[in-house]
Amino acid sequence: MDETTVLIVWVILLPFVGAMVAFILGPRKAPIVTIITSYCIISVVAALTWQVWKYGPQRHDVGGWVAPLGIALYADGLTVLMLIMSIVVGTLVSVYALGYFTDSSISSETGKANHRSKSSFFWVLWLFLWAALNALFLSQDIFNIYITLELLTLAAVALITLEGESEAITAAIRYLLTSLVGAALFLFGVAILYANFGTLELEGLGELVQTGSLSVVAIALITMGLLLKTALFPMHFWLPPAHSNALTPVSSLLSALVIKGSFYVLLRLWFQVFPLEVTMVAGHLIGCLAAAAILWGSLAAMCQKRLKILVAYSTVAQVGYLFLLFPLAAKETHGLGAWNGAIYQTISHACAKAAMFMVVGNIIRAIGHDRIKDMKGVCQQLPVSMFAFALAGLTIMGMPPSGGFAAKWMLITTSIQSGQWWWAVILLAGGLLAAGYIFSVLKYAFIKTEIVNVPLRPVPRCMEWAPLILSLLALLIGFTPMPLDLLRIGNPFPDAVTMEVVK
Amino acid sequence: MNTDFMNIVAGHDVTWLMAIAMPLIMVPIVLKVRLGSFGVLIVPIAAAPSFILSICAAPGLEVYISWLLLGMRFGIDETSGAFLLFTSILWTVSGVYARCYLFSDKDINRFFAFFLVAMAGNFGLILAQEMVSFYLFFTTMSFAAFGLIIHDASSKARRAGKVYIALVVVGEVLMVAGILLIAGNVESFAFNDVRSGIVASPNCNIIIGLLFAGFGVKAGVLPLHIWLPVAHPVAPTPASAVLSGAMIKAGLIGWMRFLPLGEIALPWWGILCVIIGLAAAFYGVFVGLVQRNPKTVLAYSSISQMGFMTVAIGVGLAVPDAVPLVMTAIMFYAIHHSLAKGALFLGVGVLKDAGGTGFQRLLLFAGLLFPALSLSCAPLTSGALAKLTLKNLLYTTTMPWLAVFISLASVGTTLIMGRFLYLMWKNAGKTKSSPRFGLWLPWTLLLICVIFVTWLYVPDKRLSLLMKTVSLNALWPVATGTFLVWAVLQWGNKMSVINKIPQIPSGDLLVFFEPIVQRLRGDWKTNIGLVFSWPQNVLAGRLGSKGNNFVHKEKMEWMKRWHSALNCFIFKQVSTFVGKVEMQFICLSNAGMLIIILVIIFFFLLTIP
Amino acid sequence: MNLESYFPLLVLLTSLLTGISIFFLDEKRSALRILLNISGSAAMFAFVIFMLWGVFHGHNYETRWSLLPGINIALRADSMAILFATLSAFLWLITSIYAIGYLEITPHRNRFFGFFSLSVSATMGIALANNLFTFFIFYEILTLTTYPLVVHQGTEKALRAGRIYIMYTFCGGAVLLIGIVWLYTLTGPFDFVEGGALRRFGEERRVALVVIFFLMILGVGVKSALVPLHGWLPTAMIAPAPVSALLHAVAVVKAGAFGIVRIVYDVYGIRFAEELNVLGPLAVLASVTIIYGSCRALYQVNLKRLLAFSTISQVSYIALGVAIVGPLATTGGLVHLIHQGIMKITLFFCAGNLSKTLHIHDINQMNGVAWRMPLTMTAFTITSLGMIGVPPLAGFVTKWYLGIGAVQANQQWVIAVLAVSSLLNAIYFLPIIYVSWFKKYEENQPEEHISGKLETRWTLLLPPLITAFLSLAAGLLAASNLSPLGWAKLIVRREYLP
Amino acid sequence: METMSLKIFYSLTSIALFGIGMYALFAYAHLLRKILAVNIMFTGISLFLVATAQRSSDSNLDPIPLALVITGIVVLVSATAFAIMMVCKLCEKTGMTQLPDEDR
Repeated sequence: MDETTVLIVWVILLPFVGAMVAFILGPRKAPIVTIITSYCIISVVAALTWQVWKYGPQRHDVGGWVAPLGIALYADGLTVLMLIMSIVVGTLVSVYALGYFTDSSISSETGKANHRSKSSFFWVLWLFLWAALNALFLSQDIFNIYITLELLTLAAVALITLEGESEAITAAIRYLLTSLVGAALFLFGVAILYANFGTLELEGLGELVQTGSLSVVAIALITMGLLLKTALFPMHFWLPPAHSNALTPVSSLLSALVIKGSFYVLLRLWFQVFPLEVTMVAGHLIGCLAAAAILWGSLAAMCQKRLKILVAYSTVAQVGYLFLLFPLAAKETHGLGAWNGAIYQTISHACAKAAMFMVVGNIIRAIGHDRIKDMKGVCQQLPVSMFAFALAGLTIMGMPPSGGFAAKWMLITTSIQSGQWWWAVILLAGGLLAAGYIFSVLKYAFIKTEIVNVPLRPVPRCMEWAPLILSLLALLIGFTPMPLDLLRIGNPFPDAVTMEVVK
Repeated sequence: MNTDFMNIVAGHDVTWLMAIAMPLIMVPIVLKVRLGSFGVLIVPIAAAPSFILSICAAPGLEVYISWLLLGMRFGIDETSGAFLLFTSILWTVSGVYARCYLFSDKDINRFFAFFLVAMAGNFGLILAQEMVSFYLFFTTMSFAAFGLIIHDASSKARRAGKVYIALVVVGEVLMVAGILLIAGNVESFAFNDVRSGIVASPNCNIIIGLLFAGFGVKAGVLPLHIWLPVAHPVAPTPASAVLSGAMIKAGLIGWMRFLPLGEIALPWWGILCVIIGLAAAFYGVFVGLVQRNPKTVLAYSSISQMGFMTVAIGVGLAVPDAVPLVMTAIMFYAIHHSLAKGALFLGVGVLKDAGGTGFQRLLLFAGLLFPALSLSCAPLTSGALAKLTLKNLLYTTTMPWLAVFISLASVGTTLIMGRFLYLMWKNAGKTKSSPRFGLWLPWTLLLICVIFVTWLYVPDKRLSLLMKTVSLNALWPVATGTFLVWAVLQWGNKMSVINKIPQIPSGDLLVFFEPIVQRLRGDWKTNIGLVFSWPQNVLAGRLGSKGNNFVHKEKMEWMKRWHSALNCFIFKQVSTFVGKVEMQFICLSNAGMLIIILVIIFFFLLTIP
Repeated sequence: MNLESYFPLLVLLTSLLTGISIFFLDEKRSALRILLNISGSAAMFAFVIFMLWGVFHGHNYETRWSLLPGINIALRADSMAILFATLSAFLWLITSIYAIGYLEITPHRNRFFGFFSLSVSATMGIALANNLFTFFIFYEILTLTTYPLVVHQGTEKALRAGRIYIMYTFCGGAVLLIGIVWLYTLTGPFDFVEGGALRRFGEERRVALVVIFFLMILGVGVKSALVPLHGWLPTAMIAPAPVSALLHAVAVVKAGAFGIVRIVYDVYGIRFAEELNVLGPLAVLASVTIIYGSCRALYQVNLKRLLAFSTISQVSYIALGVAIVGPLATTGGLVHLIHQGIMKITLFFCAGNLSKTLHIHDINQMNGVAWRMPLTMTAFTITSLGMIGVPPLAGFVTKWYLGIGAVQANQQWVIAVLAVSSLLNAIYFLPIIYVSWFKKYEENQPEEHISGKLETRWTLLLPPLITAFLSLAAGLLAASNLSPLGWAKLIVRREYLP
Repeated sequence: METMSLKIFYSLTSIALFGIGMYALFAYAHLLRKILAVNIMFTGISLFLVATAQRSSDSNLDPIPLALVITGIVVLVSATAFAIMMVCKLCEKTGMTQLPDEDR
């Protein structure tokens, strides 16, 4: 058993090793190392996927130590899907970054040196982040999850600071402090759980946890901490500055992957560990916050004058969609559709949002700023990018045919099935508001302009095509039920009518 | 000719189609070719198939062409044979006449195009044996006639055209409504089924009303006659001839075809028709007498004459048994009136610019006098025959005293003819040059037809009928009329009152309608327009107080439509709000998020069991 | 897995691939673009005609693949689909020719023609969709692909029109989505069935089904411009003439109307809908729209805006025909799908010709213009008479069937609506015909020099002539089996038989 | 009994520490104070974990909480170091030692 499941360890180990190697080899070799590493990860994850597909959920106790002392790694359909998502986004972000960090137009020596150091740190930190992310997805141990969350945060904050300007640092500090508070809340919850039940392993916890005031406090603390990290309204305050002030590839990673990490943990905990302790009211409370997030984020996005912040606020809104899962799945009979929908949304949003940030990066590269008002004529010079933006916009708006639509379809279906039609209304309103801000940008692709006198800087081809591929992927997810087949493996709602603890 | 051959010819689809299609085939030719001497032949050629058909085809013959429109059925019965004959004669003659009349007109090609289309429509509607094709040809004719009326593009012609087309459209709409109401309940659209269908329909009265009014527009029935006196004088003379002679009968045919004559007694409709008809007969005379334009006078005469036919229809509606007689009476009356009226109109044209030398002038007036007398039902004329049949018809009913009214109206007809002749005498062309050959020849031909054609349809005992027309009963109205005319001329010349008669403007009732319509149009654009754009008005607080804008102008500008209002609402109001609160959030990260987080934790503690 | 089952997909891909390949062309290679466009549309037309032949002979063309568990994308060519598909394919061909002439030497032609083809694929998808889910997907794609066409000119006005268009159609889409999802949650996924898929539902769920019906009608009503939802259509007139032609005659408006047809016949089934008493309100709504559109058209000065309001009015004939129970009214409604298409597209082509050749946009500039452009105005005259409902043109056949259908269903008030509508149509169309033929042509109007004998480019002239001729032929030869009427009767037979 | 009350005492202390830390985090603008506040919060949690090491009065100490505390400290130290780095950088760039009140 161990011989085969040891694959799981490599998923985590590979990016770590890659990060080390990249750090040692220096800025010139780092991109190549990253590419090689991602190839390796792809092949390992492919093998893992095959295993999960074939034999069901995989579990590996690191070093042969079983709980409570050992660290367990676990991969089921959801895990694998998340791994694949991070691979897709990560690889394409890497490709994008290849172009992003080879800016031939910087002339001064210091500028070049500065740029090079940024570049080298980016690759290392990104691999580090990837490792943390993979570890997070695979962890089957609540304390381990805490550790990986922290690693993730640290890597993310460090990536934000790469930008170097004071705004970025401010945003990074704010992000760091916030997520430290979140981590503290989470850890406190973990401590309480351990104090009560004496185990950290998720499976064991799930079996042991009983309804009681202490476990409730623990769950509340954990949920709170994770909500802070996932930036659910009104705890989203740190997100727009952080995401909009970072370098473009970093923004893509943050929006697409990092917030999904904490969301994933929340999913695991709520639906696989404490399903019995979760009630309608708690779910509805989160649902209200989610609805507020959708509306608020969209409205705020509409009001923005800079494109990058607009996209960042769009993330705030989209996070809301994810959390609609909680009220919908709380009504026990209809959990599956909501579960599938939310995960679809997670994946398609990751692809689409990463693509959007990349396009914004291209525009900034081309004209040096991202003021929406002054974008006339630019978009027509970057047709591929604009097209990618439009396609990604489709997913964000939830227009067919796209992954976003499939997600929305499932969520709406569930909400109506479970008699909670108001969430459907919120979902649709969110889509319409999203159309509002997406089209306020898209229209610039069509504005008639006199001769463009803005000198455009060239945008490397890989920077144009990476977002296009990503947005196409976001679109194509809507065409196949493949992810759902994967999800069925180890799904907390295994076609059963009532919610059960997964054994 | 071999009758078998004729039957074969008449029984073939192609012949029937040719009767209608021939004029249409000529249209492109007319439009593209300069009309040289060949032009004279165009209309006769176009009308030839119909003419042949009207003579050859035995009554009762029908063909069904399934692939056209909704399936077309053509056929000929007794009445339609007669109608086709006089119609084709009139169109042919007028066509030949028009070639000369409009010789120097640069738009002659356009004229002929419309002329031919209208002609095709007219033939088609006579031949049609089911209502869809009838409606098709009726419409074709009506719309094409518009081109004839406004031909000279003067302001008068344009006004006439407007009035005409407005009424045509109204008529069409009424008609189509009626037809549709019928069509939903009948097995086939053939007229026999249609008539029984109307009777069976729950909306019987509505249908009859709609159809009566719809065809009434064309037939010039009383309140809908207003286009006639406006249109006839302004149209080129040959056009007036066919309008008044042939096309006006289309309405009549419509009535005959659709109204359930003989199916069921509809006394109220019958009485209504008789009243309207008699009213038209007298009204036409009274208004016509004070007109100064000879063609207008003729137009009013047509209204008056159509009144007689309306009376006949009314009798047919009221007394089903009388229907065969009604048909005969109408047939005679239609033939007689259309040819005579056509001749009169053409005569006006002949005399318009050339009075002729002394003898010629005399001849010409004799030529005018003849159809005039015929219309006044002088003995031995077709008019007398027509009136005789009409009166005979009335004697069979329970209201024989109606015949008195007919006779009285005949006096009026004589008067109006006197008025016409007087006006012609005064206004005829001042030049002494002889009239053009191309004008008087067709006119003469038509005059000959006026004399003979009606008698073709008297089955037998022609002579005895001829004699009957000389009876006192037939004579007194025309004699009285002539006397009155003479008296008025004598007396009037002395007192010179003829020219002091107050003139009723042509189109009488139109004078009242026109301003109303115009007012409506004007108001439509302002008031109704405002009502239809209510959202912006409501938003701008503008409804009910036009011009009194108590809302600031700029606001009105952006509140124009609800979407922009919505936009403004979202973007202007909310954006500032959202922006501010968002700032607050970011500030709170320094100091106040604690409270929010703690409150939320508190809630969680409450909600999780 | 025989070839037949791929046919609907093939049709869709024809225009899709054409569109995509046009995007990748160099802007300057207009000859290649024209070739692509024409060959694509011709190929699609050929496919559709082939399918038409097949459907007539009872073949079954169906493509289906699973999108979500239980939720399929299904494309199937049934007789109703073929009706709409043939119209779209044919008018795409015609409009392509027209657009090539219309947009000569203007910028962004790649973008235009690309999205043009894409929107045609979306329309085809709507036509061939065999369940509500598929219908909805293509319905939304249509919105997205037509947006670039509406804002093509890129002016402030065009963008505003685009914004309004998007607002209306997305809101409509959202409502439609709710309706569909709700229905699916009640019934589970289902395909369109001739005669109605929901017939098995009896009295239970009655209220929900009624509400769903109106939600869905509201959703598709936005595109078919039913009255309170019509606001986008007149403003969208800012788009170039081929777009207006496409929007009004084929794609957007028709998609909405076709949606109504599908919902009433193949989802609810006419009998079941009648039982639910939902058709009455629909008929009233359609009637109000008919009258309202005509009334608004009365006082328009801009020719294209007038035509837009006329469209609002005319398209509701389809809804009206659908809302009246009975085979004849249904025939009328269905056949108007085609008739209104060919007539309205002609009118827009003509309006486009006037603006392109003589820069005439308003009615009061049209004095005597018919003598300057006789062929164009002949086409215009024929079709506008058809709109009024003058026989033997196509519009008459529609009105005829609607009218007698209404009488059969014992709803005589519809006749009044038809009559008033005809009257109003006459009031706003006849003056145009009048001034253009009978008033003096003013020579001082700005005039574009056109080389050659024709009044304008042949690419601009040919399409309206063809469609005008067809609208004449569709009426004149209505009784034959090959006419739109014949096909509509075939559909009706299939809808009412079960 | 004694261990039980001791446990409660530790727990309450740790909660108090956590609360104080949180309060300080939000109450003070200076970034170093904020960082220290976070440290205090984590200290509170550590105390709690340590207190749970003795699961029952008679059994041996549970080693795992200690491992957790140590790991937590490692994480915290690195985070603190990183935060301080950033504060230095911010100070270098803008001369400020606190987060600006956002007013862009």
